[in-house]
Amino acid sequence: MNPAPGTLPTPPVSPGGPPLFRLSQVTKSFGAVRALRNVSFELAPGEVHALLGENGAGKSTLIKVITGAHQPDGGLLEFEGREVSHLTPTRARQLGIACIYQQPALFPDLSVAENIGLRLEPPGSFSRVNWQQRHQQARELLTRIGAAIDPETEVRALSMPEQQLVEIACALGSGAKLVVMDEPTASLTRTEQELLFGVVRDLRASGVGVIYISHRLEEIFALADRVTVLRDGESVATRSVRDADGTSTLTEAELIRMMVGREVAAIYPPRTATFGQTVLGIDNLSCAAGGVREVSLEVRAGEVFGLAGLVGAGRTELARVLFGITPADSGTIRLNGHTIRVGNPQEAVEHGVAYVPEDRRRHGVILPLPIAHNMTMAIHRRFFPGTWLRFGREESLASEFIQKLGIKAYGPAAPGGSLSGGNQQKVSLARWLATEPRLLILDEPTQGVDVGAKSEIHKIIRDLAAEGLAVLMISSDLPEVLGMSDRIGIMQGGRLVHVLDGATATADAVMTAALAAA
Amino acid sequence: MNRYFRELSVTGALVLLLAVLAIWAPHFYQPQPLLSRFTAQTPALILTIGMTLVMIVRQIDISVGAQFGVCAVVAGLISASGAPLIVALAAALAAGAIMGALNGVLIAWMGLPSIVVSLATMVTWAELLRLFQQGKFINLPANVQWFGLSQSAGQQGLIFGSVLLLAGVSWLLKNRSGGRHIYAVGSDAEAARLAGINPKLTTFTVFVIMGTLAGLAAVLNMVQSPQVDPKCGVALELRAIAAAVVGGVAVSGGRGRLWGSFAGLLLLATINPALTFLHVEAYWEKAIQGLVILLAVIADGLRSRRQTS
Amino acid sequence: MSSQNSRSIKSLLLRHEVLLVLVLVLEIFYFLNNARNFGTPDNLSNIVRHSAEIGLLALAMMPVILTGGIDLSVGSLLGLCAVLFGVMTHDWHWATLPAAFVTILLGGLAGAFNATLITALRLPPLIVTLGTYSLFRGLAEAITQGTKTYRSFDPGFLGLGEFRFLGLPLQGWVLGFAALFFGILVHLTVFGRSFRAIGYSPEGTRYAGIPVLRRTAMPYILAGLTAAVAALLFTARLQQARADAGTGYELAAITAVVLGGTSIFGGSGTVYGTLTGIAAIAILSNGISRVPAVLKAGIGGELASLLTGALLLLALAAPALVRLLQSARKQPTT
Amino acid sequence: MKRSQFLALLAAPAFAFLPGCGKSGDAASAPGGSVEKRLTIAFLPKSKGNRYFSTCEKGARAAAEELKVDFLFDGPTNTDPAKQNEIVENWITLGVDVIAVACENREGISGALKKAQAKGIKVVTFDSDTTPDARSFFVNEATDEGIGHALMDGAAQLCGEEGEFALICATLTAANQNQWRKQIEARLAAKYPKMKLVDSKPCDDQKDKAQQEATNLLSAYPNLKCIMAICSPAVPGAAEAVKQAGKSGAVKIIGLGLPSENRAYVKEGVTQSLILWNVEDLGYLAVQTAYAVANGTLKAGDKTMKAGRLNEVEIDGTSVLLGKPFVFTKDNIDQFQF
Repeated sequence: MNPAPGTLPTPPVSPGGPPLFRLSQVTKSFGAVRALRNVSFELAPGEVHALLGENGAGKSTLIKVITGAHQPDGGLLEFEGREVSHLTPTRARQLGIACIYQQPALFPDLSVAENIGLRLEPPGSFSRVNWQQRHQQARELLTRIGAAIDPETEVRALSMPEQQLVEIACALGSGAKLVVMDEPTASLTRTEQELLFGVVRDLRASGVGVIYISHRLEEIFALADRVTVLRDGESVATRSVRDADGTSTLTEAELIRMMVGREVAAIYPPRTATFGQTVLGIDNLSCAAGGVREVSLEVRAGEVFGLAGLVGAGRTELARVLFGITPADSGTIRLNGHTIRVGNPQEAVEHGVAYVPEDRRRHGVILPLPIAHNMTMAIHRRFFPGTWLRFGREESLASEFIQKLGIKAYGPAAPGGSLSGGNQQKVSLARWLATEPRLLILDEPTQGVDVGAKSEIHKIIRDLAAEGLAVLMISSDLPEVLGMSDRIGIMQGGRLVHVLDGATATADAVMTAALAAA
Repeated sequence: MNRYFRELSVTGALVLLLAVLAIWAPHFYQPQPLLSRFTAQTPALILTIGMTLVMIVRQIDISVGAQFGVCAVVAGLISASGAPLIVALAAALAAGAIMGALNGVLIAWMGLPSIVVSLATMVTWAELLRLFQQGKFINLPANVQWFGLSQSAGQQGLIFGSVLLLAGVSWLLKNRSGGRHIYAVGSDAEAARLAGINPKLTTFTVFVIMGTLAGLAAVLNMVQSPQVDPKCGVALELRAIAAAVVGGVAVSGGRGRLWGSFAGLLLLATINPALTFLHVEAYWEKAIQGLVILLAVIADGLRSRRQTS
Repeated sequence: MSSQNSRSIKSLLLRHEVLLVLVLVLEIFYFLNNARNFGTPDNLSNIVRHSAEIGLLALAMMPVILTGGIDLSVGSLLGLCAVLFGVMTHDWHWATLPAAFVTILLGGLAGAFNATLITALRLPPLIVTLGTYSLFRGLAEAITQGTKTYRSFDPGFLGLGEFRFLGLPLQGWVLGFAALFFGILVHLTVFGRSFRAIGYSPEGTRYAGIPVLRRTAMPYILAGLTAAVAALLFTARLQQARADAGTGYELAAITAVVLGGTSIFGGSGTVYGTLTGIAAIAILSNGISRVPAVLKAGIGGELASLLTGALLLLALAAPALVRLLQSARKQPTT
Repeated sequence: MKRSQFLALLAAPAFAFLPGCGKSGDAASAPGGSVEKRLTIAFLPKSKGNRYFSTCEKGARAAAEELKVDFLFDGPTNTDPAKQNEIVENWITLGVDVIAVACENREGISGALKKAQAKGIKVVTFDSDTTPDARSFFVNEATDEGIGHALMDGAAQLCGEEGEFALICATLTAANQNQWRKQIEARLAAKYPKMKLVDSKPCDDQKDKAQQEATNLLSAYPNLKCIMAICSPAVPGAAEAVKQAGKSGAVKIIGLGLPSENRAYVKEGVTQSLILWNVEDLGYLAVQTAYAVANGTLKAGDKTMKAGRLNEVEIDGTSVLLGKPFVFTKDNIDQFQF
């Protein structure tokens, strides 16, 4: 499995000729913060080049420089051997640079066909809009990537992964010579991931250069030819993933060490063995609007119950039912043996249910508010008796959580938006820990979180379980589900179809269950 | 059907009102007064076209009434001095474009909220106009009215011209990339930027178009009578906004169609004569206008609520 | 840390409210020197009395805007409440006190009507209150058939229009009380905290288990109650109730709130900023009409409006200009 | 106000925010600065930016010039009914000698005017009166009753004392318009049983709106014989509607309006009867009266007063009479320029 670490970088696998794209000594600062320092980077045609780095390492800034969204302060950009002096999004598009953003950059009020059209058609204010061609083009592209989406649907009616597929279709159709993919799999399930990988391989085969960003190392090993690691705004190293005969020249451990600058020994904390009483029990829970069908399960105190499945299988939807955002139509929810009614989030909170949502920036943290305010939001009634705010008390609570969870912020008054993704996630977690819940529902707790913060969050989850909390963890990150769960439930089409033992389950078993025909 | 719910329901309401009039007040349909009534709405129609664009691009402009007044006085003074109508028209369009551009610079390039910016520019234009003109009517030379044509030719020309403009802008909005850019920017400005559209330029352009249309509307209003009343623009912005809202243009941007606004304007503009014809006292008018606006949005709200649950 | 501190001091100096207080001081200084009889106690009490109704509406508008909403109907509601009060005291011969009480209640009810449409049906506040702006005024006109004016109220009630306590007119006390109430509500209670959170992100607030709909409804109901109180003050001051009371006050109130530094998009703003905004406008319009050159030209009213508009634009543009200057070097990090 | 003052306004903001710099320049007119104290007359119209009152202002300024008094002019720029009261109260604290006011709101403003009187400020009213105890004299161009009767009698004469007529007013809430409507209706009920007022429509003081309302009235009431327009923009609006409907002469128009706005229609015979007094003289006389009251030359009980270019003016009780309103016709309208 692991080749000897002695083998050193082989030359790039590019099939000769000049690089498609080259960045030399690029620097970019925001005020006093230097986001990029002398970054150099090279992409050959027909190459999949992965960009790796912790959050805040400068990846997003680098992408924005490449797509023309940001102007670098210094350095040189070359495309097909020619210098590009002033790159704008329009110019980038003309050159043949396309990008799939982490958060789909689509127009919610417009149809899928139009979204694709606006991305692909040449800019200009008075060119004709050919609707027939737009629809046809959209249909073709969506068929090519295997997505069953009607081009006339408004994008606001699509799910997150469907939107991501539209993004991919845009990139595919752009005829671009360079495609940037910024964590394209963040919200995708395995099937959609496979669709995406197919697209990446197609692009590569047709000579397109792909810059691929992901936190999931296994994807990098599956797809990338070379990998460049960024750390603190600098390019640390560029390495080939495989040598000429296809044997791996890199290990995960190496990559992680390059990213964090230290060894991360054990990624997942050890499981505890003892569980308490049943905390959450649900019987035949259904919600037509949310697409949850007759789900029954139990979670015990001290247990981490992982929920795996494809996106759209009903996992987040189940969480939303339990938290009262889309209340259940039928079935019962028991908490510590008592049947409870959860008609809205307030009731859920009162009963001791906590939900750390998937979409951190929209639902998890209110970005402009200080983190202290964010942390007390769910405990207004209990923490501020008689509705009077108590600032001192609030600040000390926040400081306590900052310390306990290792949140990197300049203080309780720092706005949530000033924090990195992982730290925002910890703030979101702190808000719910402050409620002293009995049941903690985590929805994709480490999505878009860098490796260092990820293992910290894992440790926190494990500690909480050890303190007797029942944890229901939804994750699309298979290693995470396998590494963290005491039991793993697999959902499909709104039903809970399988429950596996966490210690013995394998990736194959989980995926087989998730993909099995209903 | 579903997609055009709002436009169709407003059109339905209009048809219903017209049917009520046909039964209880058939003389509503005398051709000449009908033509005059329609002609009188052409300036508001032109403003509604602009307001629809402004709202699609996710902004609002409450200074259009004041812009309209300024343009009317500019065009009036130039016409009164004996210059040909085309000069007056050009001056009004230019004045409108300049005022629109000022809004555009403040809103698009400085990123200031349009409701507050246009509130401030509304006050500015209205007060300057009052100080300058002191409410004095401008008497126009005889050849200005109806462009020097006969009354019916002038009225038909105005109606034909403004409906043609509506259709033209509607077509451009649907079939020219610039039109789609307006929707795109209103739907998500950042996504538009990433797709190579310049949201600032688009927003700016829409405000310039709005101002220019205010100038055009002022001239179309001017040619309908031999005098210019400097107060002619007061509260016109509310009518244009209400028409767009009733016609289904979303204040959240990115959604709406011109023919919806057109139906909305016709509905609102029919209420007033309908009251006269049905012998309802004038003091009910505002309450009924308010009810129509509320009913239109309530219907929408109930519908979207039923869809989500 | 130290760079953070220096930045926060700089940002404090650039804070909207601080700049506005400077403008206010400048205004006062200028008018004391140049405006005739500006600083006399009688005139100061005029300023307070004349800005009371708009001030009340602005204070009530502030939390509405803080939640990211807007209420265009408050001016019309003032008119409707004044008329209703007239109907109760004159047509129904009610005593002043119960009539006032019921008027305030009805104001709250009208606010609740706005709130219901906005929260239960999730309709945009701008549109809903544009509708009720027309509806409330229309009802006031329909009740009075447009023409009726209610006069000769109870002398005790009318006396309130001129009543002073400790040298401060009644309007000042009401305004002060309202400022205190809204200040406490917005800054010291969980309600204000919720308004702010809702203004920034209604969905995010819902996910924190805060009853978003109920919290969003509250400012509209308070705005309705406040509009009714303003209607009573207005009636006492003008000694009559008519359907056109409060015409245009909604825009004046919004102007004061925005000038006071509350973001029209919601989330940020302070009640003392709003109070400063009210004062800046009231003092400007009072003082400018006392400057000899303006008096001579007879353009006090127009100039007051123009300068208010200019001040509003300037206040908005100042941070944007600073940002524009800085943006060459500094952009928001992702 | 003249254009030159408009330019002065444009310069005003430049010094408005420079503390102190306006001081030396204005020292001459500052209170107490001059050796001999000049009388200050404050002149308050119902609204600003309105042709009627800017014509009034012209006459008033002429009188102020003649009498060598300081003349202050301000008024509401919007439809806020509280604005006049506020201006009066501000003038009280500003320290003026006389206030001449055209009351928008008869009872509403009386409180503020009484306050002024209590501070020793003389009050005269013009155009429309307040309650008699709140002023010394009323410069009376025409009483509500007089206007109402003149309009109604005129309309009856035009229609041959029978048939339908409609009315267009400024707004439904405007106080003086309502007074007139009341008088018109009273006269109608008392004297013209065969006539019928079919509808009253507001035009928001806008000519174009009046034109639309008139168009509707003409087709909704095919038997309409007369339109009565009781605010000045409504007269040319109604006339244009009648003309466009091809009903010139068939549907008569009577109204209160300015000659300058109606000249063409009166000459063409679209508008039959246009009633108004000499507005410029009204402003002139108001200032003359104010001056006389402040000087003490005009006292209660006087039967006449000297009023500059108007010579001897009659006084009836506390009403200073401007003289009869004009009825403008084809023949005389060219003599009037306001």
